[in-house]
Parts: sequence; structure tokens; C-alpha cells
Amino acid sequence: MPDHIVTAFTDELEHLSANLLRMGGLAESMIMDASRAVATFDLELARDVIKRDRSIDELEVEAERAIIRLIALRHPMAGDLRAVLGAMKLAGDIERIGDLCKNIAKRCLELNGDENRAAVKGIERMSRAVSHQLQMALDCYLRQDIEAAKTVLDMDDDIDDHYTSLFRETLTYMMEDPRQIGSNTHLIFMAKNLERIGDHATNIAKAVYYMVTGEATTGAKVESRLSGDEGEQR
Amino acid sequence: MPDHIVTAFTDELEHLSANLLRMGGLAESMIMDASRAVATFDLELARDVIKRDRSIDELEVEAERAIIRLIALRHPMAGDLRAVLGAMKLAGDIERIGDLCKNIAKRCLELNGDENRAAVKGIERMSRAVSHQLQMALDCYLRQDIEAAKTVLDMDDDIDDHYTSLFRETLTYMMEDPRQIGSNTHLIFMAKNLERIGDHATNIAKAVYYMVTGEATTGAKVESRLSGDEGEQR
Amino acid sequence: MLETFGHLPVAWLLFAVLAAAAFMAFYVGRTQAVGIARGYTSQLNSQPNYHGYFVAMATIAPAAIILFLYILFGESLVRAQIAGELPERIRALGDLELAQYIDRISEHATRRDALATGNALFDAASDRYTDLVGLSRIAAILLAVLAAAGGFFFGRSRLSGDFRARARVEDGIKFLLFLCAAIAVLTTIGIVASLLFEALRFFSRVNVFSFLFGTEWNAQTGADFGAIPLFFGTFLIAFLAMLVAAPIGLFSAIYLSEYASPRVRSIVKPILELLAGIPTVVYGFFALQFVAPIVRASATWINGLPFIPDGFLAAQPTSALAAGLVMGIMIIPFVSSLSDDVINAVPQTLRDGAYAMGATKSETVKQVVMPAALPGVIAALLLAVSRAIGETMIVVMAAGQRAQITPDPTADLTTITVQIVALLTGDTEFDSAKTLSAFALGFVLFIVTLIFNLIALRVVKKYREKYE
Amino acid sequence: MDGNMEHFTQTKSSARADTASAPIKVDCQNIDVYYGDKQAIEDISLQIEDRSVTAFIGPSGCGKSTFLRCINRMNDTIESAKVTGKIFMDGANINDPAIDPVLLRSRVGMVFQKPNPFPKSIYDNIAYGPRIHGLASGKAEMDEVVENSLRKAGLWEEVKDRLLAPGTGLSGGQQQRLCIARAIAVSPEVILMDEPCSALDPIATAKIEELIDELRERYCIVIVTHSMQQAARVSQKTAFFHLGKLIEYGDTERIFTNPEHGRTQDYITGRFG
Amino acid sequence: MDGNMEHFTQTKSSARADTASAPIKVDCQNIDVYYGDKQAIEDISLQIEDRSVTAFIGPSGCGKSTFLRCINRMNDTIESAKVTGKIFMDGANINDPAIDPVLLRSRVGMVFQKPNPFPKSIYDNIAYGPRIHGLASGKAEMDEVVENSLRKAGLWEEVKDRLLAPGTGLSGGQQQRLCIARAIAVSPEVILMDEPCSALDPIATAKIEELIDELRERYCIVIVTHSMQQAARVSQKTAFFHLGKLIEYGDTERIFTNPEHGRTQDYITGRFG
Amino acid sequence: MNSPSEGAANTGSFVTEEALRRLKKRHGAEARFKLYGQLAIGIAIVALVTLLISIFGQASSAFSRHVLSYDLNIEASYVDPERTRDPDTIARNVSGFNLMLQDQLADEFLSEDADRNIQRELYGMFTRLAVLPIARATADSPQTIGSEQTFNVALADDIDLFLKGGVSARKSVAVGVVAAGEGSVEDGITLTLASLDAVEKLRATLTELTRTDVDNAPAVALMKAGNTWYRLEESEGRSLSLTYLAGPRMLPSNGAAIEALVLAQSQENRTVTDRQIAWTEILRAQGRIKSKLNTTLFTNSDSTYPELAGTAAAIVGSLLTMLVTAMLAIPVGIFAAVYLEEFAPKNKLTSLIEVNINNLAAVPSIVFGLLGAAVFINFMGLPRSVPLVGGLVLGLLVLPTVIIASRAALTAVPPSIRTAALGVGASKTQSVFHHVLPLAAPGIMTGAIIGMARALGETAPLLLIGMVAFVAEVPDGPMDESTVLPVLIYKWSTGAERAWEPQTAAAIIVLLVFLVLMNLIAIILRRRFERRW
Repeated sequence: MPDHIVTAFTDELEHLSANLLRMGGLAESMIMDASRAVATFDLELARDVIKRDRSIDELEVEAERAIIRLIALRHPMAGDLRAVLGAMKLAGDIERIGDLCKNIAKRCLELNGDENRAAVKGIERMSRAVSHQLQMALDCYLRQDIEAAKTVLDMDDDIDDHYTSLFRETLTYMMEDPRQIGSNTHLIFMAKNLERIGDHATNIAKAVYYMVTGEATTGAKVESRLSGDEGEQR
Repeated sequence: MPDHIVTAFTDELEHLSANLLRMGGLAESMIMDASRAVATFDLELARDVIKRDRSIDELEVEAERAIIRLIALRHPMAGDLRAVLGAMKLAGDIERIGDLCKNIAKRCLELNGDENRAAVKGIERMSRAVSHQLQMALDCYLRQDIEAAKTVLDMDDDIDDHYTSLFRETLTYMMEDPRQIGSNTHLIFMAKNLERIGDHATNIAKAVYYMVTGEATTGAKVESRLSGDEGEQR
Repeated sequence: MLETFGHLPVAWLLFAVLAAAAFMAFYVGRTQAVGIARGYTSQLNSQPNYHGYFVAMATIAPAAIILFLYILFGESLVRAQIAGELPERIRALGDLELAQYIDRISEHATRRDALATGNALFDAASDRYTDLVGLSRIAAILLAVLAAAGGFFFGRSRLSGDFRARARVEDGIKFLLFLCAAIAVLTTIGIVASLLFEALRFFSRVNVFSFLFGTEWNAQTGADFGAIPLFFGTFLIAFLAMLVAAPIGLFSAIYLSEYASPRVRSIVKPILELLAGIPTVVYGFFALQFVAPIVRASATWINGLPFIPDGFLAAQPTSALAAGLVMGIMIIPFVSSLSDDVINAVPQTLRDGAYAMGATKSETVKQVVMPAALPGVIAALLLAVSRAIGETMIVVMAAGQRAQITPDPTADLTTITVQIVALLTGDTEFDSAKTLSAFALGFVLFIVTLIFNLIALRVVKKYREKYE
Repeated sequence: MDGNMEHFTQTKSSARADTASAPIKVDCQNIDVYYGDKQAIEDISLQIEDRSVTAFIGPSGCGKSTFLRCINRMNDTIESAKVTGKIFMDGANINDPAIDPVLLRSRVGMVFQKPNPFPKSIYDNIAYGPRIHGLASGKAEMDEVVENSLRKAGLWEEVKDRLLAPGTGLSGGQQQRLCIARAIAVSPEVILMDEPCSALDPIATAKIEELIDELRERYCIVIVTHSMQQAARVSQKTAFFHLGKLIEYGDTERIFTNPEHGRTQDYITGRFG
Repeated sequence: MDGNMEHFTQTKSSARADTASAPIKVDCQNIDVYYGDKQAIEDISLQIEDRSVTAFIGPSGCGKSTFLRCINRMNDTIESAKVTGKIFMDGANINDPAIDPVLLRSRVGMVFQKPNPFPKSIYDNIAYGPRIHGLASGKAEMDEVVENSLRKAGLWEEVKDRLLAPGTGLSGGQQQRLCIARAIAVSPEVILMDEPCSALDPIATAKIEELIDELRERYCIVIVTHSMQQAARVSQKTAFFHLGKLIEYGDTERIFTNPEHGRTQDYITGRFG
Repeated sequence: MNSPSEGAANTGSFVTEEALRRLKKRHGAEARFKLYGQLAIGIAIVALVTLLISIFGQASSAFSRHVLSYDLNIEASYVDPERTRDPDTIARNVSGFNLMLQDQLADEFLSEDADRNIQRELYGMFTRLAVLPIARATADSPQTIGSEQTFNVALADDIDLFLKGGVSARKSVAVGVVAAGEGSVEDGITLTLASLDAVEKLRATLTELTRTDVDNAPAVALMKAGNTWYRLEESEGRSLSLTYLAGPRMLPSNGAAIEALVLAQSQENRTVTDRQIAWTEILRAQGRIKSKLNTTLFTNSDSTYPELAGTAAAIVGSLLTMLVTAMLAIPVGIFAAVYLEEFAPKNKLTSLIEVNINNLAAVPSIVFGLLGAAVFINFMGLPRSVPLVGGLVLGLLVLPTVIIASRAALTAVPPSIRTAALGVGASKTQSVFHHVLPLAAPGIMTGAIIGMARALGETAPLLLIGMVAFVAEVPDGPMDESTVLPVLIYKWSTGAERAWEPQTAAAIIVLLVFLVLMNLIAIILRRRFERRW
């Protein structure tokens, strides 16, 4: 698309999307780091992740302000308006991802280091998948690529499967070793968090789809994902 | 505030807020019904709650569309802009509350009816508090009352306390009776969901505060709430 | 040498000298300013050229004033001097004759090919006059040069970096412009004063009321000065003229501005303007040579019709009708172009508004455009009436000379302007009631047209303000 | 041309899809307008719905005003203008030479860029149209027409005590509403507005917009506007013109949130170079 | 009056708080303007920052243009206007009778509502100012001034091949940029713009806005605008005028998202009536 | 318009019976209204065309003039009796030349004993001053004295008019050949003609030309046989009784062809006598009468004789007057306009000046004449009839016109140009002189020229300051007595002799040519510099 006649408008829009991508990058690294902290029981890293959430929050506040500013002062229309409103959703989602990572890191601090390795491995594997999903979602935001966005939507099914199996596995462990109920509950919550992150990544992809096409992704399927966590009930 | 010269603008804004309040009312009833379903093990009710989420989702889609329409066609400024953007947040929050209620209702279907009564009671009590909080938050939206909004913010601490105690209690039950681990996990998730609903009610109050004053509620405290679930780590 | 100065076309020479001085002063001032600025002319308060203009202005202005005064009063000074030097017996002649005597001296002295008349006293005075004129001219020129030099040095001394040369020069220019505007006012004052003065002199001899309300006019003989017949003739002819001009002018204007295609307009408009450009004396000739005989023939024919009493119409060779018709033709362009202006001043948006309501063109014109333009049109008609009343040549040539009151348009009538011309043409003394009566008539004419004009101008002004 | 046609059929169908049920009031088919040798409008077809506001937008010189003036044949008053194509209104082609523009204009009112009340009283301004068309048979009936028109234009309360005061003495915004009342007085079915707010300040503009929104319930309104924001605010349908062609036509909401055509998007978002 | 004063001190301090560090270019103190007996401006004090765009908004007749014209003493050219109060620019009170308004205007350029190039060549349009102020001493220097000014106004590329063509032959938007270039040519420090885009279409308007945004880096720009949206787009500071008084002054973003004063809010949201 | 039936087919609800009825009436009114406009313009144009045609018709004869090409023996005894050979003396000796011409004419045309009346008739064919060019030519080259020279001598205006077809309606009739003749030249001749038909034709023509309504005098016939002319006294059957008029004194021989020139008016009712007509016809038959371009109209000054009167002095007078007018009105008018439009403070005084100027423009011109008479002549003692005074009066007269035109031109310059100049730091004066005035210049110049054109055609005020005086000399400067074209026209138009009429018309055309030229310049200026902002 050509630039706006008023280049400052283009600049601001670009600045906003750069900010979001920075937030996204941060969130991505937080996912990986949080899962690494769990896997290696690295409490330092966990604390670092907790700290990093603060920057995401700040970036979100900044992005939100920029969005309000853009709407108030530039009156974006058509594609620009969708870009701005999409960015608002994106910022919220990424911020939530940050929160969820922080939550994982915090739960990591509650662990005792001798949890079921298989479950921990599961978390790690799941986090890789989620991180990859997020990365792809951000990538399709960057490239405004709706085909990629559709792929991201499909990826969510895998993550839900991941979560469901992890949930069942962990429940089994808990029953096997009631002493580990506490830490296993945390592991379940972590998995749940990762699953939620996946949902948010999916939301990002959907937002991109909306931004580019001006249409919401088709109803039912998306919605079931929005509600999030049926997988575990299976 | 006086009406707009273009009355259609005022009409649209009013229609939007009426819609939101309807959504809010729905969500409120869903909270109560979901917890009642859990308490009385009323699966019919639970299924009804699940079904009702659909209407909230539909209302949210409608509200969101109205908001985009308002921004694109009416170019709201100042207070109107804040009202519209706030409404966007509100709609998202209420929609999430609906989802969470649905989740509680779904988990209710997974229960077997002979759960720990104390924990179930706790859930019921907590849901009352959360429902009350949401009601107050919607009320302060209706009346654009920032004093009430501040009260809502304070209420969140109680709910967090509720959740923490419920969490610990349930963990204890789980350790006591590993067979109940599955259903207790669901109870924990229910509590967690209620706690999240409380967070969303808080968010609603904050959005109202922003709408009215144009300022975000002051930093640190709010933020810690945004991230949501530290309570349980205590 | 004095003699040569007495005859030289000094004025031109002086002009050249002053112009040269101005150029020099300009150059000096400009150079000095550039020097002050040391190359940074943007640092000066005013640009160097303005410093130049200032010095030039300071140089010529005093000289010009002196020369102007000399032109005004120089001759009277010389005359006073001559009068003082003339022998006692001539001075004893009395003011009037003395003045006439000096007139003759000056006339003789200024004649280039004047020969001695043989009258020693007269020739001596004449020579003396020439000398005195030369002397006074030298004195004036010297004074002017001195003043110019003084002005020049004064101007130079004022120059500095902060000096607001531009403002001073502009003040000078504004003053000059003001003087020019004042001339227009002086003209009116001149008109009113001269008319009033002479008219009062007339009324000191003839009763105002018998002038204004008398019905007998025999000014040539100096007998009767009752101006009613003149007023009657004037208004009758003006009325006849408006009868022709008003409808034709108005409808032409409407047709041109609302109906005519640009092509037709571009052809017809200049043709109508051509009517306005034809001198009135030509219309007079036309009326006399062409229209008057037709009017007369027609009147004769009508007189010959059965049931028409013999001599029903006067059928004179010159007639009010002939003058009125031709005057009407003459006035058509006034009415049409003034009306055209006001009609065009009605904004197009009004017409669009009416068309968009489903009005036809004529409905738009009649119900929207004309009501909007009405004040302007009325003003145009008033101005045309004023014009008709004051018109001279057509009536002088075609209306006749007889002061009579008759409703018969084919009779010859006379008008105010005709009488003024008749009374003042040729050599006239300014002291007879006959001459003065012309000024009294002129005064009446002035007042009447003034009233018409003032009303019209006021209406037009109001109208303009409405659409601007 | 071809590309445009192709595109056009596409948008027309989509426009129909947008609001399937609304009745069509004015159906323009293949309109061309020439000013002398210059073609100002190129093959525009467009269906305008009844009881709604249709806005024409586009950069200056895009032909939007020219097209508007086809609908009540105001182009007839311009010597050099030549209009071809058919415009059906209730089944009759108004470009038919048998149609008298004078009658047509009584059914298609028009409001102009600059408020242009006649230099008459407020009453006469309104009564003028009914009078020439013989729409009121007596003083009482005329009074009623005048009051009704003023009420509909939201001006009655402001002027009812000074109906005999000159219309030109009103403020700019009031004058424009008077012109709207004047247009209403001949009971038109369609009201054309050519940048009706461009000479007004934001407050007066808002009042006119409010009025347009009210009038929509009774009339088919077509408005040309310079300001996209205004089109967004008042209209239900928007047509985007460029270089004498119709680029896109559809629901206003869609045009401003999700235009189909790249050029529309560029214009609306301020990317037009 | 009192209430206003009070309010004003309040908003002034808040305006200062908004951007604490920006240097003040124009400091207006207690300005009153009378047209004959009518008071058009009532006791306005306002500090305008350098290297930024300050917008004046308000309903018609609110005095925003009048106040703007105080800053280069254009009100002097109106017979009946009387201005009291002090306006400091770099420490000097420009309302001092010792200040030559002609010189002041070479330091405070102005751009008007309607593009008004001189009916001369583009080159001469630009060169006129420098010429009367003696800012260029030779043809070469003048060429440079002209080129620089046109470049700064973003017009050089469009007109460099036809500098001798008449300025009136350009399009409306180009004419307005030419006028801006002309104002720039005398190296002003402040540029006043009185509704510079009200006669232009959205595209030309966007171009001027882009230009204003670029010029902000070098000049102190004050713009009066009819359109709130424009004020929102181009300015860093906004002042809202109403009935000759300054109601609110502060950061544009704040004014448009969270105005302090109810009347500002009403005006901005379209509730004024 | 359209028929209802046809309309009903395809116009739907647009055409109802009632609306159609109304519409028909409305369109009728429309057509009538338009017709009024066309009529009005038609009348105006017809009036203009009539005016121009009548004047051009009158004038056409004045632009040519008949002269007699005559071989004149310059006899020293007449022209230079004292043999001074002094050019001045010769040139002044008009009566000598006149006498010489008369004597030589008499030698050629009259018998020795011709009575004084006949002599007078002959001499009357030339005006006294007709010899003036001859005298001047001779004075310029005195060596021609004593030799025979060919000169073109202007015929008297009545003869000229007769030659141009004026004076009397006439018809030529061929009467056939002479069958027999008797009688003598002195006592009258009776001719018997060969054909009765021809005589009847002559009689019929006579009856035809006799106008019963006006003078009730019968038409007359002049008969020509060879080169001899007779007057028809009576006619009976085939016989005609004639009296001799001019030409060789002999009876027509039998078989000689007779022609008749029938004139509607007898010589009592016309300005040319029968004999003069005969002489003229003889000279014409000899080819000695030529029609020449009437250069005297441009080269001569005023004269009491129409054939010698010219416009030269008036043209120069007009030019001098215009010069004075222009020098007063144009600069003062422009400056005053600039002051009022650009600088004057808007106060009571200025609005008074404004009203005053507008009013001054509408003051009848004759009032300016009164002003001139009272102020310049009576009060300031300036001489009458001089271009300086005329110019001053006309200058004041057109001053408001110039001011108003200049102001209009200045107002037409959009205010945005002024504010633009002020905006870049130009002073008020700079903005006016650099921008406004140059832009207004074409309009101002157009206005000035139109004002000057008005001054050029102005008559009335000049009458009052004595410019109606008889001026025979081309003026040298603005202080010389002179007249101007329009006044000259007025004066000529009041001339008693009929010959003044074409002369006046011709002068009018000269004036109109000047006016057209000035207006053309104005139009070209306007077209050339027309500007749109």
C-alpha cells in the first residue's frame, strides 16, 4: 500500500506495529525462558521472566496510548482503522501472554525441583509448540499474510491435544503420588497457561485476518477456541 | 451531559451501552446459575448456562461491530471516544466472563455429585461475591460513578483471599482423598475461573474509571491485579 | 538679459533642472545609505532606494512649493509693482480701468512680435513690465534653487541606519495622493460657490419667487424671468425620453443578462454601448435633421385626419417630441447597462434556487431576480432621469426656443439647459441680469439633479452592500 | 472503460446485496455528461434508494456535482452541457425530451452549496414554490404548507415569530435550513444537496446533518460532500467518484471500514497522491 | 471575566506542565481586541512554543482569526480595530508603537484562507519579499533563496521547470504551497496560517498538512482552523476559543481525548448547540 | 411542448392534466416575456442604424467636391498691379485674383453686352474665396505670372449640390429631332419637332414632376440642342417656344437632336438658376468639371462658405483641449482614486468625498460650463475660447469618471493580493504601487480613455466658455483662440444654407472616427490585459 500523504501518519502506524512486534518478541522469549526455567529448575531465570513482564506491560500501555492517540487525532479509516483496532486486540493478547508467562515463572518458584520429569518434558514440548505458534502469528502480522494466519488457526488444535494429554498424564501422576499433588497442580496450571497462550496466539492470527480482510474468521470454529479449554474435558 | 446535535449519535452511543448492560446482566445471571448448578449438581442448569454463552458472544460481536461503526462513521472525540473505547474493553471483559461461566458449567458436567461439600460451598460463596462485584461494576458503568468503581477495585482483594483459601483447602482434600483428585482439580479450576471473573469485573471498573476521568487507575496496584492470580502463591 | 528671461519658455527649462536635481539627489542619498549599511543593506531600516527617494523629495518639494506660489502670485506682484510705478494720472483712473490698462500692457509685453506703439508712456511701461517679469522669474528660480539646496542638505543630514526613510517617503506620497483627492472636492465647492454666488447676485435683482413661480420667460430682452415654462419643458422632454428609454433599456438588460447566448450578448452589448458613446451633438443633429421633420410630417398628417380639429397639433419644425424621442434613444444604454450591472449582481445562486424549485426563466426573472434588483433598477432610472434633465445639446438643437406651457409634444418648447446656452453663448458681460439668470437656472438644475443623484446613489450603495 | 464497466457491474451487484429490500427511487443508466468537448461524466450507472441518504464523495473535479445535477436536469441551464443516458424515476425516464424540467424540478428539490434564500420574507421564500406550482389554493392552505415545511426543516420554533422578516437576515445555518424548507414546500420526492455545509461552521453543519437524518424518513436524499467524515456521518450509501467515473458504490459502513476498491481505500485513508 | 481568568491560569499552568521544556516563542499577555465598540477578544494570555504547531479552534466568530492577526499586527490594517495588551517575541513587545509592523511582518509570515499568489511568475512570487527587504544582493543569491524556499515548501520538484510561469496557473493546493514558500522566503521565525486548507479538497489539504508537519522542525507555526480534525492531525498544542475568550489551552492529544473544560468537550464532541 | 397523449405514454406521473394546463400558460408567459426583450433590443438597434445611415447618407456628398478645371491666364495687371512680386502682397490680393477669374469667365461665357444680373449669375458659380488657393500658388511661384496655368477652382456649394443630384428633382428626356425652327436667339425661338410622341413624353414628364402639394409651381424643362441651352416656355402640339440660356448663340439646325432636362422646381424655388445649370451642363459636357476628394474638409479651417469650410482648426483645437484635459484628469484622477480606495481612513469625511465624487459624475455637463465661465473666465480672468480653459473644464468634468473607473479597477483587484503583500512585510504603499496599481492599470487606462472619449464629444460646457467663436486659424498652442470638433458640428448644423447639412454630417463622421479609434484602443486594452484572479 502506498504511504499516506501525511507521512507522520504512516510513521505512527509503523511505530505502533514495530512496538507490537517488539512486545511479541518479548513474549516469545518469555515463553521459552519460562519453560526453560521449569525444565532446568532455574529460579534466577524464572525471576528474570517475572521481571520482564513489567516491560511488556509498559509497552502495552504505550501501545494503547498510541492507539487512542491515533484514533483521536488521525481518524483512521478503512484499512487503517482495522489496523489500529486490530493492534488494540493484539496488544491485549500479547500482554495477556506476558502475564501468563509470568504466572508460569511464578509457579516455577513454587516447585521443588523433583517433579515428574515426564510432565516437565511435556510442558517444555508444549511451550515450544506454543512459542512457534506465537512466532508464526507475529510473522503473519508482520507480513499481513492471511494464508499464514489460517495455518496458525489450525495449529491450535495440536496445542489443545498437547494440553489434554498433559492434563491427563499429570492427573495420573497426582493419583500415583499424592505428595506431589501441590507441584503437579502447578504443572497443570502451567499447561493450562500455555494452552491459553496458544489461544491468544490464535486470537492474534484472527486479528490479522480481520485487519487484512475486514472480515471476522468464520464463526463457530473460532468461537469454540475463544472459549478456550474444552480439550481437557474430553 | 447534553445530547449531541446529531441525535442519531447519542442514540447509537446509548444503544451501545444498553447492549453492554444487557450483556453484563446475562453474565451476572450466568455466574449465579453456574455456581448454583455446581452446588445443586443441576446438570440441566449447567447445560443452560453453556447455551447462554452463545448469546453473550453474539451480543459482543454486535457491540464490537457497533463500536467499529461508531469510530469509522462518527469519529467520536474526547469523552465519546473514551466511552467507545471503554465499551470495547467492557465488551471483551464481559464476553470473557461469559466464557469463564461456561467453563464452570462445563466442569460441572464433569463432576460426579459427591464432591467435598465444603469446597462446593466455598465455590458458591465465592461466586456470590464475584457476582456482587460484577453487579457493582456494571452499576458504576451505568451511573458513570468513579467512587463506586474504586470500591469495586477494593473488593477484588476479598475475592483473591477467597480463592487462595479455597485453593489450599481443595489441595488438602485432594491429598486426603486422591480419588477425588480429578473432581477437585475441576473445583480448583472453577475457583480460578471465579477469581478471573473477579479480575474482569475489576477491569470493568477500571474501564469505567478511564471513561469518566480519561486517566488510567494508578499504576502498580492495578497492574498486579491485571496479572491476576498471585493470590494462590501465598 | 532680463528681457530674454521675460520671454524664454522658462517653465520647461526649470522642469529639466528640477528633474536633474531630483536624479542627483536620489543618487547621492542612495549611495550614502549603501555606505552606512556597509554592504548589509538588509540591516537598514529602509532600503537604500528609499533613502534616495527621501533626499530627492526633500530637494524638490520646497522648490516646487516656491514655484507654485510664484505661478499663483508672481503676476499679481508684478502688476502691483507696475501699478505703483505708473504716473499719478493713470493711477487715478480707478481700479477697473487701471486693471484694464495693465491688462493691455501685459498683453503687449508678452506678445512676441510686439512693435513699439509710439505711445512713449505705454511702451516704457511695457518694457518695464517685461523686465519685471524677467526679474521676478530670476528671483523665483534663485529662491527655488536655494530651497532645493537647503532641502538637499537637510535630507542628507537625516540619513542613518535607523532612519525610517521609507515611512517618510510614503508620507510624502500619501500627501500628494490626498491633494489629488481634494481636487475633486474643490470642484464641487467651486461649482456650488460659483453658482450660488452668481445666483445670489441674480436674486438681488430678481425676486426668487417670481423666478421660481413666474410663467413668463423673456430673458433675452431682460424683461421676464419666470422659469416655470422652462421647468415644464425640461420635465416634459425628460418624461418623453424616459417613456422611450425605460422599457427598452430595461427589457434589453433583462434579455441580455438572462436570455441571450454569450455570442448574442457579445455582439449586442457593444452595440448598445455604441449608443452611449455617440456625442450628444450628433444626436442633436439627428433629431434636427431626421426626427423633427418626421414628427412634423406625422403631426401634419394627424391634423389632416377627419374629426381632428385644424391645428390640433402644433407641428413645429422643432419639437419636444423630437428631442424627447432622440434623448430617449440616447438614454437607453444608460438604463440598460446600469440595469444589466444590477441584474448581474444578483447572485447566480438565487437563480439556481428558483430553477431548482421548478420556476421557468421568466418567473425567475420576474419574481426573484427583479425584486432583488429592483432598488438598483430604480436607481438606474433615477440616474437616467437626472441625465435627461441635464442633457443640453439635443434640446438646444431640436427642442426649440419658445418658453411656453403646452401639453402638445409637437410644439417647440424650451428647457433650462437651452436657456443657459442661449444666455451665455458668445461674448457676455457678467454683470447683466440676463447673464446672471443663466447661473440661477444652473443652480436650479444643479440642485434638482443633485437630489435625484443623491437618492439614486444611496439606493445603489445600499443595494451593493446587500450583495457584497 | 471496459475495466470500469466490469468493476461497476460487480459493485452494483454488491450494493444490491448490501440492502436487498430497499426500494429503488432513482435508477441512472449509463450517464455521460459532456461540457463542450470535455467529458465530465463517463458512463455512470447507479441506483439510488428511497428513504435513505446517498452520499457522493471524491476529489474535486471528479464529477460528483455534475452527476448530481443530472438528477433534476439542472445541467440544462448550462449552455454547453450535454447529458446522455437514462435516468428513471418511478419508471419514467426524466431525460426524455417530453419531460418538462420545470415539472421535474418540482419533484426533485435541490439545496446548494451557499445558502441562497430569495431576498424576500421567510414566508414568501417558502411560499414561492407552492405558488408557482399552484399547490395551495388559499391563504389558509398556504399558511399550513409554510408551517409544515418549516417544521420539517426544524426551523419553525426559531422563526415562527418573524415569518415576515427577510430570509437573508437569518444566520448561515438557518438560511440553509430555510432553503431546505423551501425545497420541501413543493413536496418533492427526492432532495439533492450540493455540499450543503461547505459554507457553514461545525455547529451549523451538525444541525444540518441532524436535519438530513430526520428527513431521511420521508425523502430520498442525495448529498454531494467534500468531507468524507460528513458522508460517513449522514449517509447510508456512499458512492466514490474519480475522474468522472464511479469507482465504488455501497453501504457507507462498508465503504468506510472495508472498501473493495484500492482507489477508494487510498482516498479514504488519505493516501491519494 | 473573573471565572475565566481563574480558569485560564489553571489551564496555563497545566499547559506548561504538559511539555515543560519547550522554549516559548510568542508570549501574549492580556490581549483585548475591539472592533469599534465591539470587543472581539477578551483578555487572552497564551504562550506559544517554538518549533511546534499550535492550533486555534472554536466556533465561527469566536475570535480565533482575530487573535491570530494580532501576532503580526495585521489588525493594524483594519481601521476600526484596536488591540491592547502585550505580545512578547524574543523579549520585545511587538505591540510597542516603536516596532514597525512592516518589519515585524517580515519576521512573522502569514498564509491566508484562500491561496493568494501574486499574478506574477512563480519566481517573482517568491522573490518579492526578499527583494523589498534587501535579503539577496544579486541574481545568483536570489535564485538560491527562491530554490530553497520552494524546496522547503515541497514545491521545487513540481515547478522547477516552469519558474517563469504565472503562479496563478498552479492548482489550488500548489498555490497554497507557493504562498507558504513565499512566506518562508523572507526567513520568518513564526508562520501564521489562517484556515490555510479551507478552500482545498481533502487531497490538497493532506499535502499542506504534511508540509506543516515538516516545517514544524524549523518554525513556530500557529494555525487557525475550522476543522477540529485538522487541528487534531497537525498540531501539538491546541487552544479552544469561545466568544472571544480562551477556554482551554493545552496539548492537542489531551484536548481531544480528555479536555478539562466542559465547553471544550461539548464543542469537540458535537454537543454545542 | 409535448402533447399529453404522447406524454402519458412515457412520462408516467410527471404529467397530469392540471399540471399541463398550468404549464401551457406558464410557457406562454415565458415566450411573451422573451419577445419583449427581443423587441426592445431590436428597437435600440434600429434606432442606432437609422441614426448612422441618416448621417452617413448626408455626409457622403460632402466628402467629394466638384471643381472646375480652368486654364487661367495669370495676368500681372490683376494679381500684382504694383509689380512688387512680393508673395505676401500677391497672396493677400484675393480680389485681384477674383476679378481676373470673373473677367476670364465672362470672356468665355458671356456676350459683351450681358447684363449685370447674368454676370452675377455667372460669378455666383464660384465663391469669392475660391481663388485663394490660386493666389497662394501664384505667390509661391511668382514666375508663373503672365503665363497660363491650369487650376482646379472650387464650384459654389449650390452648384456642387446640383451636380451631386441635389437642389431639385430632375429627369432627362430625349425629345427627338428638330423638323423646323424659326426665330432668333434674342427674341425667342420656336421649334417644330419631328415626333409628336416625343413631345408628349416631355409634357408627361413635366406633369409628372410638377408637385401640386407644396409650392404649386409647375416643373420646368431646359432644352439642349448641340451645345446650346434653351428654356422651354410653352409647348403646343409639336412646336416648342424656347428662350436662349447659354452656349453658342445659334439656332439648332434641322435634324439636330433635342434633349430636355426637366426640373421639378422652377428657378424661383431653388438656389441654382436655369442659366447656371446650363453653364454647368456645358462645362460638364466639356469634361472640365471633376469630382475630387474634398480635402478642404481636413485642411481648411472654418469659413463662412460651406465649400471652403474645414475641420483642421477644430481638430487641432480638440487635440490641444484633450491634451490639457488628459494632463489634468488622468494623473489627478488615478491618484485620487488610489488615495480613496487604498489610503483614506474610513470616516465621515471620506464618505462625504465619495458621495461627492459619485454625485459629481452625474452632474449635468452644462453645470461644468457654468463653473468654467464663472471661475476660470470671470474670476481668474483667463481668456475665452482657449483650449486651456476648455481643457480645464473638461478635465474637471471627466475627473470623476476617471476616478470612478480607476476605483472600480482598484476594487477589482482582490483584497487577497493586498494582504498577501502585507503578509510578506511590504508596506501599504509598496503593496499598492508594486501589486495593486499594476494589476489595475489596464482597467484604469480603459477608464481614462473612455473618459477622454466623453470629453472629446462634449459640447455644452464649451459653448459657455466661448469656444463657439469663429476661428479661421489653426491654433498654435493652448492659449490660442480655437474651437473643437463637436462645437464646430453644432455651429455648422445651425448654418442657414442647405450645403451646411452634408458638411455637418461629414464633420460628425470625422468626430466619430476619432471616438471609434479611442474606443478601439480601450477595447484592445481591455481584451489584452483582461485578467482573472
